[in-house]
Amino acid sequence: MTDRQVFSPLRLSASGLSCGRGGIALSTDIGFELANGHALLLRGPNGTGKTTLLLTLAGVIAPLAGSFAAEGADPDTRWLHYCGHRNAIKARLTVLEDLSFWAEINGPTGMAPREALAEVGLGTLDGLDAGFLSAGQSRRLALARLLVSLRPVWLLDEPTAALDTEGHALVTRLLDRHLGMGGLAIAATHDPITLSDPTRLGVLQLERAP
Amino acid sequence: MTDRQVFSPLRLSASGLSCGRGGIALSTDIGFELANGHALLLRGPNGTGKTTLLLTLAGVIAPLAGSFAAEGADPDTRWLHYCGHRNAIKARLTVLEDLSFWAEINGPTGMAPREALAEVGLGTLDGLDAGFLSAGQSRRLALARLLVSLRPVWLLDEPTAALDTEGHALVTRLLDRHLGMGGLAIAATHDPITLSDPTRLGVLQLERAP
Amino acid sequence: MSGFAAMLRRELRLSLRGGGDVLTLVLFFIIVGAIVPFAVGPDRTLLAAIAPGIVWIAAFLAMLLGLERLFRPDHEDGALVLLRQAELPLSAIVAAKLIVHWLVSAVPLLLATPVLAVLLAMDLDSFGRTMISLALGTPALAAFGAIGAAVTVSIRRGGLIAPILIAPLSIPVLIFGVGSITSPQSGAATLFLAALSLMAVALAPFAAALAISSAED
Amino acid sequence: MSGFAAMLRRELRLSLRGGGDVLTLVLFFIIVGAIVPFAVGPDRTLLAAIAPGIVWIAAFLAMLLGLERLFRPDHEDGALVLLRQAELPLSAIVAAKLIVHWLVSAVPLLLATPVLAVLLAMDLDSFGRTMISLALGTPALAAFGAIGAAVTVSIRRGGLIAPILIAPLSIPVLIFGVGSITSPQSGAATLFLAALSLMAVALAPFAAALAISSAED
Amino acid sequence: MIDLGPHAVFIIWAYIGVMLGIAGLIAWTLFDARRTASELSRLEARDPRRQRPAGTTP
Amino acid sequence: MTPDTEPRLNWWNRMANPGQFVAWTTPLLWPLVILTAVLFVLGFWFAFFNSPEDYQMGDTVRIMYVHVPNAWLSQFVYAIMSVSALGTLVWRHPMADVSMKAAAPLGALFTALALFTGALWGRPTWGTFWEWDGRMTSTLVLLLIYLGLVALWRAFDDQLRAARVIAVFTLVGAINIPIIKFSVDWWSTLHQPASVFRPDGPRMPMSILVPLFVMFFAFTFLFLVLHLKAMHTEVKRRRVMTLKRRLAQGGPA
Ligand code: HEM
Ligand SMILES: Nc1ncnc2c1ncn2[C@@H]1O[C@H](COP(=O)(O)OP(=O)(O)OP(=O)(O)O)[C@@H](O)[C@H]1O
Ligand SMILES: Nc1ncnc2c1ncn2[C@@H]1O[C@H](COP(=O)(O)OP(=O)(O)OP(=O)(O)O)[C@@H](O)[C@H]1O
Ligand SMILES: [Mg+2]
Ligand SMILES: [Mg+2]
Repeated sequence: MTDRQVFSPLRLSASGLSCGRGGIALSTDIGFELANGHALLLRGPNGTGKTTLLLTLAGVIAPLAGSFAAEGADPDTRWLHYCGHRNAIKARLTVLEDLSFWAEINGPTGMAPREALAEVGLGTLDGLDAGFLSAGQSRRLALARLLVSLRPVWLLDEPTAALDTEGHALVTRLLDRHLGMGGLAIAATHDPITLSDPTRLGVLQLERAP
Repeated sequence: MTDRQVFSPLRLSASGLSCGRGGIALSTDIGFELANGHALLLRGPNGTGKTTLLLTLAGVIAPLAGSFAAEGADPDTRWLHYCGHRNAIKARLTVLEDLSFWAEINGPTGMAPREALAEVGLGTLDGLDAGFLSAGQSRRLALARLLVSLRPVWLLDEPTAALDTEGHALVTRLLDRHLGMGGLAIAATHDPITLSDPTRLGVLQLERAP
Repeated sequence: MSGFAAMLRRELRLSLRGGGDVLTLVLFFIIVGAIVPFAVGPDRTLLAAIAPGIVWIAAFLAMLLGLERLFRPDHEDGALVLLRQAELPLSAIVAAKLIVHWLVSAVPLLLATPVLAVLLAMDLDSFGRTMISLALGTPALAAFGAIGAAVTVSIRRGGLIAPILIAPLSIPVLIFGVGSITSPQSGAATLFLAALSLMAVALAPFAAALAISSAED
Repeated sequence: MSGFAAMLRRELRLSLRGGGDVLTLVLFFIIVGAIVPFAVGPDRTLLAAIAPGIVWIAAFLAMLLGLERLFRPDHEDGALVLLRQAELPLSAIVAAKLIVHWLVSAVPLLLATPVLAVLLAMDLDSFGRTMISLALGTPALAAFGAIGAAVTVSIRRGGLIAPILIAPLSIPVLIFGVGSITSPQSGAATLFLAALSLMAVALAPFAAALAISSAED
Repeated sequence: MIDLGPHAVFIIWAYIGVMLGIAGLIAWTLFDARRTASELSRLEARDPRRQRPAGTTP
Repeated sequence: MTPDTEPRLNWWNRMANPGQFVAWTTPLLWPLVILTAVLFVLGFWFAFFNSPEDYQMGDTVRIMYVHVPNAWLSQFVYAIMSVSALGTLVWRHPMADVSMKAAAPLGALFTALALFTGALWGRPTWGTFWEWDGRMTSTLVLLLIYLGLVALWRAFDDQLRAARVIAVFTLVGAINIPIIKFSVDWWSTLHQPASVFRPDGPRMPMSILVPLFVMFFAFTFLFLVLHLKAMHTEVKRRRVMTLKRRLAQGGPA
């Protein structure tokens, strides 16, 4: 676990952000600041708009109001990884092929695909048809995608879904290392997440809209 | 929470059961006995075949060897509910319509649909298009389906997936009541499950096949 | 019985509500019929000669391609596994789906046939016969189609597989269907068509239910 | 550039591997062509007269119906959101998909055309022209189709909606395609066909990328 | 009305068709407007957060 | 974007606010309705009582007074839709979405009526209801495009998110329609037997032109009125959908 700073200084800041679906605001007036090496945990009951907020930050849904900016981000490259509910895994490609594809299309700037597979505990399954993976294994493959291309910001939607206890530890380890390298992360989860350095972790509690 | 026995005596027993996918055994020589009012928790790392075992018990996948029987079950009616990874929720039906449909097709022997919705915390969402539910809300609707038709055996695959803490409590409450009524349950989950009466709960640990 | 009614109601709702599925299928039918002149030329006598065949082919394709929506959505969201374990027998479920499929695909096609008749310069007599033969023949197409859809439901990205499986089986329907419009022994062809439909509709729910319940997961 | 190659490789693998998708489309093409004699009767001169049109209609339908697999699977499993955020621009991704779509759907159709030519009693000369016109026209069909597929990708149970949207827009392709086989000024038609293909292929990746990235989730 | 000649049927049907089409369109437009307006007022009456003047968007 | 940040509302911004748009254009409705009604009464009077029969087509020329306006509208409405689509894509103007959606079914109906009246005109003049003539055929294709657009709108679960995507398709159609027109002309002159009689109407007499123009304006204003009304309804429908979801979402917490 090298703690060298890989990512250049970056500051995520949202202010007065209001996001929602189909014109209805789910969460209003969200504001946060996030700097290198820090993570933000989105918490809140089911249906309060955690997924919606993450999609808004990822630029897939337009915000209803307010602003979200990344100061210091290189405008020519993509600076965020989104890892959503769905794992984006293709049956008919082997596990290794699937991962290598994403590495190449996003730039193979991170770990080598095989290494990443070993890291998430799928080292022995590299030749398996990815459609046959169990729920938890699919999730691990989706996480491996974050490792093969280096991007400073991770947006994670329930990263620990379907993972066993070893998988929970894996997520903690990955997050620890990413933050150690100067990365940033925003994660929505219902599970407890503990980092080795708790000061790196902020919490944003979403409430049911009034 | 009525503790009257609703279900007639039923005994699930598996012996020498071996199940797997595509001809490869994942878990072999599984044996257990389960009587009214008891639940079995399937535990094991990702990819050890919990989902496969549940599907085998539900009769969707044929077992590779061994036997599974329900002594005392009425052969003329269905005696099990399967609640899998996927929620079987239809966009374009409202939440209430979706639930009422399952109530009618399985026999409206349990709670009234509205009551069940209130029970799982979707009481106010009854008129919403079910396709718009968030991940956790969908899971709650899937759980409500278990309530509207009474069947003695519940097979649950990660019932707490995507649920918030209140949702975890909900699953515990539903299980408690079901067992209290003399029901049986087999659940695969990575989350801790605690019942009000821990003696009702057995654990079956699956290991990675050698 | 209330389960059967609930199934009918659900399928009708899913097909009619907001989806525009019905409109889509009708448009597909009309488009297939209407592009033929672009391909074979606008000669009216030629068009009139092949018109009954064109209308039948358009109906054939529309019915077969509408199959996708019969079981696949239910398979993909996990509902099919639950339907297999419903109190209502699977064959009754299939029968309900079949009825609704016919109502929302064949009936609109019948209503749209006059448009094609005008475009393809059909005369009044063969137009009338076409309507009758379509009304008698589409149940058979729906029934054969249901079997094909059931067999292919567990294939990922099945798409066109069901139509190509079913098309060869349904060629008799096409032959008798066109025969009952154009052939000199159209009476006999009509009779055969009706018999075919009856038989297919009676058998399909059981065959399709069998196919679905023998598929694993 | 290596991203583009990776995209091509992935799409090729997905289409060719085990799936039988290619075979399905070819069979659909042949079936559409082959049911025509059943529907319009086995009159050889009539068949020969309409043969180029039939082949083109079969190709038209096969290309449009094969569209489903262009973006929908990626949308459904969540890959499309990630592709929108790939380092490789979305229009390049669409272009790669388009190229592969053409390779795995149009090329096999071309290879299967001789079968239809025999079934439909085509003579050698028009067979040759048919091959050329299909080769020149199918890129335009694929390109228009890609736009339709992109517009409809976020529609649940989209099914036939992309084909019915795109079919009217593609009528020029059909007209010039058949024209380049049968018409006296077939040279002009061939030229137009090629121009249409060029233009459509050049514009489609951008239009489709725009449609995909303006859809929310 | 003046004499429409031998093809009166076609002329009359053309006008009848157009009028039916237009009348149907007008009727539908009005019906849709009424329906939507009444639904809107029904919902607005139920909406607890409605203190804004009519017509402003959130 | 937000009106609050803008001290003065110019008309453009006022139009961009759906509620303001409705408030601003509602007073226009009644005058337009009256104008349309007057034009129609006048038009019908001309059409049936005050115009001669054509020396060639006899009384069937009276079909022209309903045919040509509908045929013109079929193209005009698509133009309106294309401009609205540009508004949606380029300026993200909220009323452009609404205008685009409201116009599609209107365009489909006018196109269908053009086809219908044309067919009824064709029967006495050419002896058939339908001929694969260039103009008729491209009108048919236009109808299919309209219907496709209507089906497309209906197919989206979420109307609010459909507009931009549909705008892309509308514009692709707008580029393509001239090509379709050209190709269809090319195709039918290629095969068309010369028997088809087309009254390309050079130098129509005033007695025919006047009723034609009156009807032409009557139909155009009818479209404008209906379009405006449908836009108002659409604005309300969007509010209904939003409110429904908000109420469904637990309403007061
Ligand atoms: C279904 C059949 C028909 C269709 C779809 C059709 C379509 C059209 C269209 C698109 C226009 C152009 C309108 C404009 O741009 O302002 C038009 C104009 C016209 N049509 Fe038709 N038409 C049909 C049948 C006929 C028939 C049968 C006649 C008469 C025998 C006819 C006579 C005219 C005349 C006189 C004009 C206006 C003058 C002109 O622009 O040349 N149409 N029609
Ligand atoms: N259709 C299939 N064909 C072949 N192998 C399969 C198939 N589906 C799953 N498998 C394999 O079966 C194994 C067990 O899968 P299963 O889904 O039962 O695991 P699980 O215990 O439920 O895991 P998780 O905790 O991740 O949900 C996996 O290793 C997977 O690779
Ligand atoms: N397409 C949509 N249109 C309208 N409303 C939607 C849509 N998708 C989701 N919603 C609504 O938005 C709300 C928030 O959904 P979201 O998925 O963001 O919640 P979440 O916080 O991620 O919940 P969970 O913990 O269950 O995953 C839900 O109440 C849902 O009903
Ligand atoms: Mg969520
Ligand atoms: Mg599992």
